[in-house]
Amino acid sequence: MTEYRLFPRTAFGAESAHSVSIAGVTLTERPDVALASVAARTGEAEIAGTMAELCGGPCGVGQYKEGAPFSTFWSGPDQWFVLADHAAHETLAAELQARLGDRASVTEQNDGWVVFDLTGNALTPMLERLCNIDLARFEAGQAQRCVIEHISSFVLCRDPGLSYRLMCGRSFARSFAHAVETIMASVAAQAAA
Amino acid sequence: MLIPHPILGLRDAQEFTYLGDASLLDRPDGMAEGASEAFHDYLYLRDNPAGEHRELWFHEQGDRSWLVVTRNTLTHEITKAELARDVALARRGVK
Amino acid sequence: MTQSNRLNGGQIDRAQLLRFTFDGQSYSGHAGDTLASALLSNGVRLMGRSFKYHRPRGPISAGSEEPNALMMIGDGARVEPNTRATVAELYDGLTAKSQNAWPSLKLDALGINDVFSNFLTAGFYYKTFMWPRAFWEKFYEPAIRKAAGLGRLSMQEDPDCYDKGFLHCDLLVIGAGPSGLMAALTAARAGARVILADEDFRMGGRLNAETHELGGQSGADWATATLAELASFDTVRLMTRTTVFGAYDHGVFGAVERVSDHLRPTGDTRPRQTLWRIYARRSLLCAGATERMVGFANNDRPGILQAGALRAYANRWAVTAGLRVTVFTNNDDGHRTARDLAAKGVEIVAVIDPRAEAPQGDWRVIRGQVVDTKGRLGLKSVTVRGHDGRQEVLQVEGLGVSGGWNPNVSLTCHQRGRPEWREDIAAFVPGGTLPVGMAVAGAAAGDLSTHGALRGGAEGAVASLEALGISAKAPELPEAEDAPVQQTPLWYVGEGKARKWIDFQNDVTVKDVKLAHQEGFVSVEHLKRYTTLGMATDQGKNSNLGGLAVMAELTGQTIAQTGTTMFRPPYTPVAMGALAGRSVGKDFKPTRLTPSHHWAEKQGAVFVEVGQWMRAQWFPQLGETHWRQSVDREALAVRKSVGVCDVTTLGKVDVQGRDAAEFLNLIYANGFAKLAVGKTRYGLMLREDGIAMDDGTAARLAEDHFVVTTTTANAGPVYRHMEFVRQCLRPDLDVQLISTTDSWAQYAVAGPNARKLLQKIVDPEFDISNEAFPFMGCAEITVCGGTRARLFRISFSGELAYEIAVPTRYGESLIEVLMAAGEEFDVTPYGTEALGVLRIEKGHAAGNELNGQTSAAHLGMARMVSTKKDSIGAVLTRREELSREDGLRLMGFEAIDSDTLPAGSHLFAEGAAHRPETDQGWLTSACYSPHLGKPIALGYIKQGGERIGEVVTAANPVEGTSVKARIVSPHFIDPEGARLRD
Amino acid sequence: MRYSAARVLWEGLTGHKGWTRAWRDPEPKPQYDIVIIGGGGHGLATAHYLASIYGQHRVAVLEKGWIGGGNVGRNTTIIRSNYLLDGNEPFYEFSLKLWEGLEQDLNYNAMVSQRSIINLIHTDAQRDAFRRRGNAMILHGAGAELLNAEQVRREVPFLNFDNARFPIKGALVQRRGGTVRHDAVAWGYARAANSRGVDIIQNCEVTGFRIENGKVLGVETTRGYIGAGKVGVAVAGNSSRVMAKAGMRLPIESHVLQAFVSEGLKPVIPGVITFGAGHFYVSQSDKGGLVFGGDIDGYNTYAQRGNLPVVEDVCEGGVALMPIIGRARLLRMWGGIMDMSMDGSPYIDKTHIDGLFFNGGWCYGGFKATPASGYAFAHLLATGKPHDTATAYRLDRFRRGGMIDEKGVGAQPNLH
Repeated sequence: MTEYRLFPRTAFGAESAHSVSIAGVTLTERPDVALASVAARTGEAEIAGTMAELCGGPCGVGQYKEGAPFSTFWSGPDQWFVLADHAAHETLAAELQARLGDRASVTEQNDGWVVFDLTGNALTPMLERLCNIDLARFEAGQAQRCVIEHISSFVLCRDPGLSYRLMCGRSFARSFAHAVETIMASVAAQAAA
Repeated sequence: MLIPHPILGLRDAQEFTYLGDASLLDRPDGMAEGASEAFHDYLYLRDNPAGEHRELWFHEQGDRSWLVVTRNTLTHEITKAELARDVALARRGVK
Repeated sequence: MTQSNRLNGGQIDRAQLLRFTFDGQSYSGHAGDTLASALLSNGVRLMGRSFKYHRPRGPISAGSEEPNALMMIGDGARVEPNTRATVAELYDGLTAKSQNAWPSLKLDALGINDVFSNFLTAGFYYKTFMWPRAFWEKFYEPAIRKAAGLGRLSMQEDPDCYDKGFLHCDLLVIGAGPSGLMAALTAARAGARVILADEDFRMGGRLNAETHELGGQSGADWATATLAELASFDTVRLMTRTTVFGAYDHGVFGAVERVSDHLRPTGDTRPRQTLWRIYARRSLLCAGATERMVGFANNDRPGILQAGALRAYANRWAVTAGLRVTVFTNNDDGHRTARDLAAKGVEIVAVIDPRAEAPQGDWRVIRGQVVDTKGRLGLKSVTVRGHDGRQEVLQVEGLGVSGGWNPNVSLTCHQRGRPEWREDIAAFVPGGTLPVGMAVAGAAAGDLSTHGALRGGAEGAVASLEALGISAKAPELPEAEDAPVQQTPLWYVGEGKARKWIDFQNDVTVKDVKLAHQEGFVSVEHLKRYTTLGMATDQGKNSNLGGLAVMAELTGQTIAQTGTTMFRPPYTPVAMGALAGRSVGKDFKPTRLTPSHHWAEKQGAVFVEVGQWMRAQWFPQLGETHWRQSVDREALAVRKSVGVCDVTTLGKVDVQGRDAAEFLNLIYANGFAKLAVGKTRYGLMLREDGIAMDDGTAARLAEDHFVVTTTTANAGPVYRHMEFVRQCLRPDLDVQLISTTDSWAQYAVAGPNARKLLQKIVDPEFDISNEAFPFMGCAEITVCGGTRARLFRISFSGELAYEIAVPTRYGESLIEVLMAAGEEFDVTPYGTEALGVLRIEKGHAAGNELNGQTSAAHLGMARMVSTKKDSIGAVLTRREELSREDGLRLMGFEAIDSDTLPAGSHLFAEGAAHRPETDQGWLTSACYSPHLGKPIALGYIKQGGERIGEVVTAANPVEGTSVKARIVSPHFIDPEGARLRD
Repeated sequence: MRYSAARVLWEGLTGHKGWTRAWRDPEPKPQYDIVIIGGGGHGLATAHYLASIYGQHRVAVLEKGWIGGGNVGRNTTIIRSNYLLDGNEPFYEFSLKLWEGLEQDLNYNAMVSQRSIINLIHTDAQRDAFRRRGNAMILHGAGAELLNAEQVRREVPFLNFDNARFPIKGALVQRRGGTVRHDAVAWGYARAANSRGVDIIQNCEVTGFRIENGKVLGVETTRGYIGAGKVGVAVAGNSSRVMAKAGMRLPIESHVLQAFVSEGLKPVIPGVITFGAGHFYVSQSDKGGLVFGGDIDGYNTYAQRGNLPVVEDVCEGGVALMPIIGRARLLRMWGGIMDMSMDGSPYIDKTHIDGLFFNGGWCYGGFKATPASGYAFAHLLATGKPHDTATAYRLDRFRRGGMIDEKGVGAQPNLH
C-alpha cells in the first residue's frame, strides 16, 4: 500500500477558494463544484428527457437549470454540462454514464473549468464591460458561452443584475480573475465619482 | 458582423472562426481513380464570387457548430445560415 | 489676465473659476468653458500653426471639426498631442502647450516656409530632391521629417487605462441636437431601448448655441427639460462625451466615451476612456451639419471663424473673438450671427453679403465680398470690395464666415453610402446604400431648420421602430423656427492675389487645386492624394467640398459630375489606447498556468512563454551559474535515473462514440482501426494538402473511447479540424469530441527508474510491470490510495517513460509526491529545455520540424501513410515535389570540432561555394547533447537518407559562423528502441 | 518634361504656368500589340518596363476607374526583401534593387526611404526560424542582421521591454528595407510609361475577352472593343472576377486587409517595426502619421472596408508593443482587397489561352513587389518566358506540390 496521498488545490494553487470583494461586489471561486459534459450519441437526442429527469426539468438551447443534486446547462447541440457538489459527486461523470449508458458520451470536467460566483448589487455595469451579452434580455436560467478578455467563458444567469456564475478554463483562472477584478475596481471607482 | 446562428440567433462573427468556401464539404473519395486531380481542384480552386458566397464558419466561442453561411461578399448581407452537419448529411443523402 | 472678451449670459458657471495655463501663461475661465472659449475670453486668438507653411492660426470652429486650434494638453506622460481646444473641457489646473512651432508660437522659425510658399506648391516634392541620389535619405528626408508632424508624444508609457464594453439597444440615436432629442423622446415613450450618444459634454447641439425659442422657452431650456424626461426611463441610456466614430456591418457601432478627460488626473482606477461596441437594431443619425468657410485671400487669420461658431461662442460660452466684428455670408443664417452678437453688445461693423437679396438689419450690410485681410498673428482688418466696385478696409478683430452648411454624412459613408448632391442647399446629403438599419434626420439629412430637425427626428424614430414592430407616436412638436435656406453658392472669391485656403491644416489653397488640374490630377481621389486636400485631422470635413467645387469649375462640370465626398471611420480620431483597452502590457494576452506552476515557482524555476502558457524552462540549482549547467544536469538525470516534467500543456481531446476508431482512421495518416483497447499509438496527422499538421498519440481506453493528444501549439487548430471532419465530412459517424486539456494534470516520468518510482505511488491493485503494462500501454488506474489517474507508457525522450495524469486539482500534490517518492532515485524535475534536448537526441520532430512546409516523406514517414485507406492528406502528400526520392529528409547532425551548431544554419556540401543554387538544406533544431558530449542538431537535407556519414558545412553567415557537421541518423540515442521497451 | 529642383524654382518664380499633364488622356486605339488590364502599380510598372526595357511601344493600360486606385493607393508602403524561400527571395531582392534606382529611372521622387525593417523575435523557435531566414537573405545578397535584445533596445528604446507579455528577445533586421510614398509609385510609372508612348486609358472597364480558337484577340470594354496581340491581366483585388470572363477558376480568394494612420506626430519611429507576437507592424510617414496594420479580417469580401474586431486587435498589439502610442490617435482606417493565393505567394504566368497572361495573387505583399512584378510580367509578355527571378510563380505548382508557403499554413488563404 502506497503511503502517499494527494491533496486538492484550487485553481489558484491555494487550499481555500479565491474570493475578492470590491465595493459590494464579490467574485468567489467554487472549487466545490463537480462538472461533467454529456453528449448524446448519434440518434439518441431523446436523452434530453433523461437529462431533464436527472436535473429537475428540461434544459433547452441556451438554458441553465438549477436543481438538486444536479444542475445543468446547454453547451451545444445535444450537449450539456452538469454541475453537482464535488464532495458528494466527485465521480459525477461515472454516475451519469451509469445512468445514461451507451446512449451518451460523458466526460469528466471537474477540473477542466473553474466556476466563479459573481454577486452584488447592479452587476450590469461590470458585465457589459466584460462580455458581449445583451444583459437586459439575459434572464435567470440562461447560459451563454462568450469571450471575456480573450478567454473562452460561460456565463450563467441566476438572478439578473445580482447573481451570475462565470466559468473559464482552469489554466486561465488567474488571468480571468484579474480581468474581472480589474473591471470591478474600475466600475466601483466610476460609481463613486 | 452578426451571424444568424440557426440555433442561437444573432451572434457576433468574432465568436466564429472562418474557413472558406463551403465546397470544402464535398471532399472527393481518396481511394477513387483520378483522386489526385479531384483533390487538386477541391483544395485549390475557388469560385471566389463577388456576390452570394456559401462559406464555412466555426462557432468556436459558442456551441462549436460548423455553419454554412450564405453571405454576399459585396454587401456582407447574410441571407442564410445552416448547420453544416445538416447540409453535409443532406448531400450524402443525395449521393 | 482678465477675461476681457467675456460677454454676459451663456451656459457657464461663473461661480466656478478655473485656472489654467497656455504656453506657460496663466489664465482663468469658468466651468462649462472649453479651452478655446476660455482662451478667447482672455483675448487669445493665436492658438496654433499650420502644417506646411506654419501660418499663425486660431480656431475656426466651436466643435470637433476644428483643424487649427490643436494643442498638447496635459503634463508629463499624460501629454496628449493634437487635442482640439474647441472640444477640450476646461478643468482647474489644465496645462496646454502649442505645437508645431519653435521657438514659440509667436516667433515660429519655420514660418519661413510661408515666405517660400511659391516653391512649395502641391506635389513639389515629387519633382525634386532626387539628386544626388544619396542625399534624399541623408539630408532632405530627415529635414522634412523634422519639420513635419503636428504634436509630440511624451515618449513615455501612457499611464492611464481604458475600458471596453458592449451595449445593445433597439435604437441608437447619434447626436443629441433637436432631431436627436426628439427622436430619443419618441422612441423612449414607445418603450424602446434607446441609446442617445453625443460627443459634446452638454447635450442639446445647436440648441445651446442659438437664441431661437422652442414652444416659448429657450432652446437650451427645452433641451434640459427633454433630457430630464429621457433620464426618467430606465430603457434609455444617455451618453454624453461619447463619439460614435464608426458604423460597421450589421448594426455594430464603435463609440468612445471620454470618462475622465475632463477631470484633473487623480490617479484612481477610473479609466480615461471607454470603447463601446454598440449593437443597435436600428440607428438614427442626427449628427447635424458643419458650416463651411469661403476661399478668399488670407482667409486663415486668427479671428476668422465660421459665423455659426462665432455665434456659439457668444451664446453658449459668452465669449467673442473680438469686440469689433464683421460677418461675410452667402446665406441668411450668417445674419443671425450679427443679430446675436449685437444683442450681446458686440459692435457689428458690417455684414458682407454678395447676394442681391441680402436681408437688411440694424447694422450696415455691404453687398460685396471680402478680398483680403490683414493681421499676421490675429485679424486686424478686412478689405471688402462692394458690388459697386468700391474697396473698403474695415478695422475688425473678428470675422464670421458662412458659406452654407454641409450635413454631417460621415457615418452614412462607412459602408456603401455615397452622398448625393442637393442643389437647393448646395451640399451633399446622405445617399446610396446606408449602413443596415440606419436612417438620417435633421440637419444631417439636409433639413436645416429647427422645426425640420424636430420633425425629422420624431418621424425618423417612428419609422425606425415600425420596422422593429414597435409602434410609436410622434410627440407634439414645440413651435420652432422654420426659415427656409436662402443661399447662393459661393466657394471662393476670384479677386485677390494672395492664397485662399481650402484645407487649413494641410495648407491647400485654391491655387493648389488649379495646379493639380493643370497636371491631370483631376479625379477627386487624385486631387486629394496629390494635394493632401482633406487628409488632415479634420478628415476633410472643412475642405473636401471646397476643393471639389474648385475642380468642378475648372473642368466645366457640375459638382455632382465631378465626384462626391466620402468619409471613412473614425468620425473623429480615436485614441489608440481606447482601442487597445486592457489588453496591453502583461495583459496583452491571457496567461495559462500549469498545475505545477506554484510548485515550480517555489523551486526557483525559470519560466518561458509557450503560446499562452508559462512553462518551467529549467530549474537552476544552487551553484549553477549558466543555464546550460542546469539543462545538462536535468537531461542527464533522465538518461541516468528518472526525471519529471509537466506536460499538461499538450492538447487533450476526448473522442467517444461507436465510430470513434473509424474517425481516427480518417484524421490520422496511419491506421487506427485495429488499435487494441489498453493501447496507445503514435499518430501522424496531415493537412489535406499532405503537409504534416501535427503529431501526437491516441490512447484507446475503451472500444468507443479514445484520448487524443496534440502538441501544445496546435491544440486549438487540431480540435477545430477534428470538428470539421466530424461535422462537415463525416456527419454519418457516431463520434463526440470535447477538449479536456485543462481537466488533467499530466506529467512525463522518464528514465530507467521511472517504473520504480511510479510503483511507489500507483495503488497496488494495478500491475505496471513490463509484462503487464508494456510499451505503448494505457490504463485508467488509481494512485495514492484511490485518486483517479490515467497512465500511458509513451516516451518522448527515448527512455523508459510514462505519462501520468490525475484530475488537475491534485496536480500540484502529485509532483510533490513524485519528488518525495523519487528522492531515493534522485528524481529531477526538468523543464522545456531539457525536454528539447531529450527529444532532439531521440530524433522526435517538434514545432521546428513540423513547420507547415514538410510532408510525410520529408519527415521520413512516407511509409506511415497508409495506402489501404482514405485519410486526410494521403492523396496530396504523394505529389511529386513532396515525395521525390531525392528530396529533403530529416536527419541528425553532429558538430565536428565545434562547440556550436546553430539551428537555422544552411547546409552545403563540403567545399562547395555558399550560393542559393548549392544550398542543400538547413538545421531545424539544435542543442548541446550532454549525453554525447557535443552539439547536435536535427535538420532537413537533400537525399539525406543516402548520405549518412558525409561531412557537410553548416553555414550561418548572419552570425558569421561556419561549422563542419556529420550527417547521422536522427536517432542519436538507442535507435532500436530497446530502452523504451525495458 | 523633366522634373528638377531648377524647374521647381523656375516655375515658382513664373507662376507655375509651365507644368504640363503628368500623363496624357488618350482615346483608345482600335488595336495594340499588348494590352494591360489594370492601371495599378503592377500594370503601370509592366507598361513602363515593356516600353523602356523590351522596346514595346504599342501598349495600352486599361483602368476601370482612376489609376493607382487599387492596392497601390491603399497600403502601408513597406518595401523589403526578407523572404525565406528560394521561390521568393531572388524575386523580392530584384524588386528591392529596382526600388533603389527607381527615382532616377522614372525622374520622379517616390521617396524611397531605406530606413530599415526590424522583425522582432519573442521566442527561441522564432530566433531559429529568423536565423534560417537571415542566412537565406545573405545567400541571396539581400543582407540581414540578427540582433540580440540589448541591441534592439539600443535601436528602438521606446518599445515595451520591461512589462511585456511576450518579451523581445532579438530581431532580424534588413537595413535596406523601408518605405515608399505609395501613390507616387503609380504616378511615376504612369508618367514614365506615358513619355514612351504608352496609352493610359482611365475610366475604361474591361467587360469581356474576345477569344477564338483558344487565342485571345482583344478585349471588350465600356469604351468599345480594343484589339490586342497579347493581353496581360494585373487586377489585384479583382483577379477572380476578371479571369472568370475568360472562363478560368483561380487558386485565389479575395479578402480585406485594413490599414491605419494616426494623426501627424513629430518623429517617433525610425524605420519599420513588426511585432512578432501579435498582429502589428508600423512605420511613420514623412508627414508624421504612424502608418500601421495587422492581419486581414479573414472572410471573403470585395467590400473595401473591414470591421472593428481587427481594428482592436491591431491596436492591442500596437499599444502592447509600444506603450508610448496610447495617447496617439487613429485618424483614418481603410480596407483594400487582397487576392490571397493558396500558398501565400503570387502567380506570374501564361494561361491555357494563347496570348492571355496573368499576374496576381499577391496577398498583402504586392506593394513591395511592384517593380519586379512589372519587370517580370513585361519579360513574360515580351518573350513568352518567365523572368529568371519569377520561375516559381506558376499556376500549376499545386499539381506538383511545389508550394511556396512562407508561413507554412497550407491551402487556407485567410491564414497567409
